[in-house]
Amino acid sequence: MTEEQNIQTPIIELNGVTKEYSSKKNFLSKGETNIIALNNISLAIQKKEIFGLVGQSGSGKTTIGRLLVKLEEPTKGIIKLNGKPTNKLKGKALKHYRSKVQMIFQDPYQSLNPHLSIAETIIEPLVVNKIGNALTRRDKVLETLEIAGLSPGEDFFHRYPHQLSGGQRQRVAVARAIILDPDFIVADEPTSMLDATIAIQLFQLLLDIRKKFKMTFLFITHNLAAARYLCDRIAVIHNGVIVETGSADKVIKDPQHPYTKKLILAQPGFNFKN
Amino acid sequence: CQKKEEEALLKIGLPEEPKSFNVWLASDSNSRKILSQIYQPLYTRDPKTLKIIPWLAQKDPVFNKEELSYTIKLRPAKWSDGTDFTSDDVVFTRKLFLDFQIPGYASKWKVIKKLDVIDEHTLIFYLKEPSAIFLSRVLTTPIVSKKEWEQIAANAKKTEKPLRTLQNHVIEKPLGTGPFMLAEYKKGAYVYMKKNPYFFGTGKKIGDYILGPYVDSILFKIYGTSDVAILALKKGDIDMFWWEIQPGYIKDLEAQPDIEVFLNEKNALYFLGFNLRKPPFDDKMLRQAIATLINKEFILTRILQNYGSPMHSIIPSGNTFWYNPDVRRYDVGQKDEDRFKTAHEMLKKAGYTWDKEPVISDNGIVEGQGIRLPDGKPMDNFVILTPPADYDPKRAFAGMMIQEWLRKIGMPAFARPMSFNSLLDRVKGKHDFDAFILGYGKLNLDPDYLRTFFDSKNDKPRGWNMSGYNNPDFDKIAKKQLSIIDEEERKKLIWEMQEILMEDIPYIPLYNPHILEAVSKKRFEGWVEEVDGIGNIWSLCMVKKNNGYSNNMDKGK
Amino acid sequence: MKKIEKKPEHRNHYIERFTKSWAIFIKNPMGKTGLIILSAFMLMAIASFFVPLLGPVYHPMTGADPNITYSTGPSLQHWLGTDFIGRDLFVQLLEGAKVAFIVGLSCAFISVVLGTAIGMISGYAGGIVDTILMRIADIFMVLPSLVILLILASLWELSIWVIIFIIAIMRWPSVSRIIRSQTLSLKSRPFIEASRVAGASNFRIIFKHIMPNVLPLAFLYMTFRVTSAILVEAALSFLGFGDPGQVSWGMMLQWVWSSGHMFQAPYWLLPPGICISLLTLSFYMLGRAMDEVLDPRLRKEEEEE
Amino acid sequence: MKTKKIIFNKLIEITILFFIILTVLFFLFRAAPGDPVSRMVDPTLTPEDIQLLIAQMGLDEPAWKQYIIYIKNFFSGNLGHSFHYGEPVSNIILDRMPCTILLFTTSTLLAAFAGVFLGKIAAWKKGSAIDNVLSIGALLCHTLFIPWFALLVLWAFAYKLGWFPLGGIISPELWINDTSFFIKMLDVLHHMFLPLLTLFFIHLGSYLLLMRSSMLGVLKEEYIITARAKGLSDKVIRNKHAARNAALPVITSVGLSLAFSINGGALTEQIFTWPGIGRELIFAVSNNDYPLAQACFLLITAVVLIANLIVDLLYAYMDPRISY
Amino acid sequence: MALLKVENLSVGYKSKKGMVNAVNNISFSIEQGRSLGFVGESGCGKTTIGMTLMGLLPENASILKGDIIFNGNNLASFNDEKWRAFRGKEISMIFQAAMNALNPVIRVDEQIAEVIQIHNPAMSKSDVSNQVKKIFSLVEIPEDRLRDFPHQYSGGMKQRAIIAMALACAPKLIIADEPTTALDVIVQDQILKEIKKIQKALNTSVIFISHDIAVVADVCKDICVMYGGHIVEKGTREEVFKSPRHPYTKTLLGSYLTLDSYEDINVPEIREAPDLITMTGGCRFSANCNCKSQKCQCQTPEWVNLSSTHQALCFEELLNKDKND
Ligand SMILES: Nc1ncnc2c1ncn2[C@@H]1O[C@H](COP(=O)(O)OP(=O)(O)OP(=O)(O)O)[C@@H](O)[C@H]1O
Ligand SMILES: Nc1ncnc2c1ncn2[C@@H]1O[C@H](COP(=O)(O)OP(=O)(O)OP(=O)(O)O)[C@@H](O)[C@H]1O
Ligand SMILES: [Mg+2]
Ligand SMILES: [Mg+2]
Repeated sequence: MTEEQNIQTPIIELNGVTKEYSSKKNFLSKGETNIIALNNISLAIQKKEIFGLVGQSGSGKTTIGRLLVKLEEPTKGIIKLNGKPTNKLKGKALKHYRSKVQMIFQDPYQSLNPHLSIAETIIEPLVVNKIGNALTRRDKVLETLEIAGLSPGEDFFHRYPHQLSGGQRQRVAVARAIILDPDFIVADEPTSMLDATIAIQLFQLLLDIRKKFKMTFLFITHNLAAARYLCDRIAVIHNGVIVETGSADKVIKDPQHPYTKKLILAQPGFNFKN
Repeated sequence: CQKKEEEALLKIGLPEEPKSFNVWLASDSNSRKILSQIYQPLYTRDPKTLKIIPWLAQKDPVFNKEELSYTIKLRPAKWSDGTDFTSDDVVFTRKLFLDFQIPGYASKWKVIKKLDVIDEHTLIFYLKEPSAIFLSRVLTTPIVSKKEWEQIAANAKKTEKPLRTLQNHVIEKPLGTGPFMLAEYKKGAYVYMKKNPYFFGTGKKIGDYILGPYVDSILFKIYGTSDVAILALKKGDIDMFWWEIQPGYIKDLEAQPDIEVFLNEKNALYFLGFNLRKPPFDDKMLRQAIATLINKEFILTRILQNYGSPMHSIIPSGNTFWYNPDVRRYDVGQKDEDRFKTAHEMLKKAGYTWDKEPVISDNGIVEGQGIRLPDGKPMDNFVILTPPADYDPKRAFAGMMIQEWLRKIGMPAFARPMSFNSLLDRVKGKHDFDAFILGYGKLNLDPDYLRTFFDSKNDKPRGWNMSGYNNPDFDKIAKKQLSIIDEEERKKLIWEMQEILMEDIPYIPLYNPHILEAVSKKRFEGWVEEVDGIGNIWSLCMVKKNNGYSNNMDKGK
Repeated sequence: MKKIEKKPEHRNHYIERFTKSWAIFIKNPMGKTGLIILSAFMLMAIASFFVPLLGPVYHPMTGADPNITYSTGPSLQHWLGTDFIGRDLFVQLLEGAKVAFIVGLSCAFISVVLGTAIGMISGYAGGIVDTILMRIADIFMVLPSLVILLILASLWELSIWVIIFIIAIMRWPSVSRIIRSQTLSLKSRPFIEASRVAGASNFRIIFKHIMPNVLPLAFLYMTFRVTSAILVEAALSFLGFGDPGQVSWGMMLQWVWSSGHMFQAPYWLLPPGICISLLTLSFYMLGRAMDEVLDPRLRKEEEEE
Repeated sequence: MKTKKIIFNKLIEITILFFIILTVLFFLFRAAPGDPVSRMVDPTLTPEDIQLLIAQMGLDEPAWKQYIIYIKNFFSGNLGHSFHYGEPVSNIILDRMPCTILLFTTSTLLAAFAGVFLGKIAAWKKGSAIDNVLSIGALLCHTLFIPWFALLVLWAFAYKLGWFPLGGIISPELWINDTSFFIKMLDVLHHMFLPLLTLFFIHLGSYLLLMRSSMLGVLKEEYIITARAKGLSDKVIRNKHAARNAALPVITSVGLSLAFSINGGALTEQIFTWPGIGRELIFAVSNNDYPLAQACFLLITAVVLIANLIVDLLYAYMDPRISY
Repeated sequence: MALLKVENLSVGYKSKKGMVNAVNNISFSIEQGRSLGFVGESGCGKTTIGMTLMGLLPENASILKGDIIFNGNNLASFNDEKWRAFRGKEISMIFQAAMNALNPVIRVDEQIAEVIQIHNPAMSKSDVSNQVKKIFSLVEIPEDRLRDFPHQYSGGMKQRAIIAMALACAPKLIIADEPTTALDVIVQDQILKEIKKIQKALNTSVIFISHDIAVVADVCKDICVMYGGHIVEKGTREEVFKSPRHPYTKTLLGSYLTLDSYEDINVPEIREAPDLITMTGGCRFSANCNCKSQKCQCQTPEWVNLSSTHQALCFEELLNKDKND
């Protein structure tokens, strides 16, 4: 996995991003408890790399992902796409931003609308962004399905999520994410619900896509092994703070931060291979 | 407990709880039923002859034509607490009426110019003008005790809303001169009355009756629905249900050996009224045609189940003295087809046209369509307002049938039952209506109401001339009859008024239902029937324990 | 191959789902019973359009038999007998079925549409909009509906449509609460977020993603609402606040009651009461059966049994 | 401390709701056609008399002025005098209240307990004959047309069989003779039985069905399997682990059904001549007795609001996951 | 004698489409104090085995054939009464979804005391509560958290409470069905250590179920690899993981990512899950096996003994052919 490092502007940049959640219930009882999910995070993701984000549960991984696709706004700090600040985007600008940044969700069973056929699900980004006409859209969907490893595409066109296995659903999610040709995709633990044999196939798919379309990925996981397999660089996050960043091999072979070490130690030691 | 049973306890079912024992407030019939046993007037009507006879007064008033005065001698009566009933009480009652402008009374008592007390038991009433209704309407108002009310009135007068304060004063034990007095009232459950030991009438012969009361006490029990009350009657839980019952019960009740059903004439008026203030009903011919179309026979036999009599004048035929049998009749004895033909011709003559004229052939009637007024304008849809079926199913059904009859000739009639409040608000308050069916269940026997209902002076919001009838000739006669004291002379005028009304027909009188009541024969007998049924003070003064019958029956069970 | 066949396919999906649910539904004894009873009433309602054509005597409101002047029991000419003005009770019962359907279905429809719309908006929008809408719903929930109906009924002229409208107005809050909570749980589902990430507007999300998911539930509630609407209308009529110009079962009971035939004419008293119970029962059974079709937990079990 | 604050907040919320409802009602009543006097069809009343009566009732003022007066009085604890009773409304209410509470709380609670108990059994034996009988019975209860049912009950048990009195709350015959308190109490219970029975059946259906479906849901939870894995007996699992959780929705429904019981109650009270609030309310509404109707209404509203608050708290107590 | 001996066990679920053969003709045994791991992908029947051993199969499931001999008793013939006395005391189970396995409205200590009470009715209240405290200290939950409600616990603590519950009556066998799947790595690590420690301390036998081979390998000495309701390979963990013989085991291992290296990762073909209803004969893995042969699809493979402890369910010639590659 040696991609030439880009010294140009990073595709995504987080500058001192903080995210707080308040448990505000209603207008009478103002919430008092503030959860600091992210604390002053700074990150830069270069073009065409797969950037891994590892950490234990509740450390704020998903929150970063959601900030990046603008499902949430940061409390403080700036997120830049291609060097341009993106805070508080609205209307057209937001749409444009979203066509550039897509997301694959963790749970394949919940991330597809059970009432929409696969074709309808995948076509939706094209429809809402008013790209192409009915015919070209159909072709595009077919093409994307094949790319996502669901071939022949026609077979899946009119199926519904409940007629697919977990792995196939996750492929549909991938297809939906890549149909707009985004520059950047957030993949939030896309395989944590899948069996190992299926997961590895999906990893392979992501790698293929990256190669083919020169897309950039943020890969969120708690599985260090997967992160090492897939990623160029890794950031380790702990309690909303990034404790260590570096190339995947380096972070795992030679962890600096005690938390990283703890994390690595906690991985069940499987020393039967080879 | 055993001993009490010996006591003659009369149990009467009421459909609802009495709301108040304050005579100035109580407007619901149940409170009045109880209060009428307590507060007594100077004169009352004999149940048989319907003549005014002395009650608290000792004899007929002495009329002085020159002075326009009535001298009245009171009986030596006592209030139920044992104090004497005197002229002062009458004077006080009058003062109370006038001071507080008590609705319904003050306006009547205004006719009195002066009231002189001669002695404890003699009074002279001086009138401002001759009044035909002085005896029947003024002297029949109940007299209250000065002792009971003086302080209350004095306090009330000081307040911002004296009348309201007076009315809101909670009276727990009303003080009266009547045959019974209130012994106990348990809210929501019962009213218990005991014989008044001081009742002036006990043992006396008034009218044709030697008055009791022959029962020791009365227990009023409450039954939320007629069905339950009738079950209670059948079961013997109550001796009488003091409420009109619907014809539906009659067959069943008549079959019961222990039950006696009373059927009496009512002095009532149920009518179809029109709004004469605007088209189309400002046209007399149209009203007459409608009167012709209405099949009173049908209403009587079906809707009233034959428990009633048809009405042909505003005054019910039972009120024989004042009733004019020779007024114009519109429908008598006609078959539906004939009625239809006559009405059709009347309308044609009056200038009404149709887009498609109704025809009557051997196969029946083909409905007309698009009726036009004499001025050529199409007749707008009009609504016949009726009370809802739960309030009075008879009127609601009558409205429905009338709608059908009118439609046959092409009139766009719509019967619309609506809640009683809204109905009155529209008809009496806002005058916003076309036609309506209403009724008076209990008219006074004195026919002065003809004036009240049709005098053009009363054509104002909340006034009683709801139709907006305006006939100067009528007004003149109406005014005149009021001051004529000679009954025969007055009768002529009253008859004339009826003729005018039935010609102009602002109201079409429809029917006069009978009042149906039922009692249990098990324990008591001797109910006195009157024009408005057996629920009256005479009955309660006269019913006695029915020994032979009741004992056997009770033991048998 | 290149032809777009999306539309028919789309419909097929619903047909397929419908037939599938139908299969489960019809296997449910409760659903089956409900459906049978319901069809019987439907037949009655349909018949009510034709019976008056037999002659003026068979008009439910004005068709008084000229030969009958009091309430009679069942006979050949009048299957259930007549009321006291000689109107055919069976015809009234048929008419009542029609009215019950009209009242039940339209009340349910209005209140469910309203409740669903408000519930979705409230749940999806959240914040102050949610608070306000839900407080309003609270107010409606807290008011004793029958009494409010009484007041409103005296405010407006009583016609069947006014009554339908009033009942519907009083009945939306419980629907909207349920739809709201459903929407809340849907709102944070990844597929909604995925659609947001794809750039879909709120409008599209509500109608394309949330609505199909809450519709079955809304539909289910509709059957329950039908039940309560019919009962409320009957109660209103019985209390004398119904549309007096319209025959309905409640009205029939009101008439038998107010005319003093309550315990004298079982042929008049029993049919409307039984019909009310049976029709509401059938809708209720339908709803319960549907509930089992919709509830994935129950359905799974059904499938595997 | 925190709980207190939340309760305080809830109370504020309830108060705001209460006053909104009060306002809405006030104007709703004023908007209704007619007035308390228009119903008096006594031809001896002249228009002037009527005008006087209306003025004396304070109804001649514009509605907003009446409203201000009403609010002022409300805060000084004066709910006004009933137009028809002439008594202070509070007296009437204090009179009716105990009857209503006696009947409705008893019937609701009994029905809730019975519903929970039977629903539990039905769910536990899902598909068995017992379940079918209970479910169908509950369905029938649920769809009963109340007045119809009440009258039939009355006819059968009070008239035909004669076991119970024909309505009312007491036998006047007993009470006018000074009988012992004990007998009086028995008498009230005797009168209460039929309305109680009617209301009981009306409520029973919905509670049973609710409990049944809720219990069926709970029985599928993991912790039930865990409980079985522990070797607990069926009875313990059913009563301790399943029923308690399953009863939670029933509690909510009991709170909400208080509002319903006033509705269904009015009819039942009417037929059984039970001197409760519901009957009074119907009377007041149809006779335009505004002060009385408003007060009854507000009372019901307050009861329902407070009941809901209590239910919320109870819920929090029963379900530790909800923390206030 | 083995503590538990399962022979030719088949379990099926009745469904609309037919009988789901969730567990098919499996045999295994476990000695006192040993640990046995079941590994396999989702839906291969792991939980079904656990539930069968607990007598907790849902109504639509039935044991089609086979014997389960535990300590000399045949569990397959138990009635309800016997099961109740048995469960929790002799065998207990730690469930997959720990988050929902505790009753939310009952305090944790009571839920544990309950087990002790029911199986030791004679025990006094204070003894029970002492016992509860002892067990809590064993799973390292602080004593002051005893009277909490489950929702006040974190995921790890809940899982510990569940373990405590399983341990309460010192059963001879504990079945742990994916006890750590829902937990994150660090907590998982702690829990696994806990289980190992306790097993050693109490000398209980453990059946450990997981889809994560590393976790199973961490805890268990003996391994059964499952596929589509069959046990396809069994042996000690060294045998199974160091020298896997069954093609499925190989695939599984091949797609497992480790921290150390990923050179030997082979991405398997896209596969279909076996249809447990229609598949009756033949090797269930045949559709996805790269050593396909006609035989695999119609003929049921047999157990091939590779060592005294190591066996694979395949055709001998194929195994050998594979070895020759
Ligand atoms: N909408 C929200 N409201 C309040 N707190 C939130 C919200 N979303 C997340 N949090 C909190 O923010 C923190 C970080 O959450 P996040 O979902 O980003 O963790 P994660 O690393 O993705 O965990 P996991 O591995 O379990 O998915 C957690 O403590 C979580 O409780
Ligand atoms: N109650 C049931 N009714 C019908 N089929 C069932 C039932 N429970 C499980 N199954 C089926 O039996 C098979 C085995 O299920 P089981 O739960 O034992 O798998 P598992 O190995 O535990 O899977 P996972 O790793 O997902 O927990 C699956 O195909 C499943 O669909
Ligand atoms: Mg996450
Ligand atoms: Mg499992």
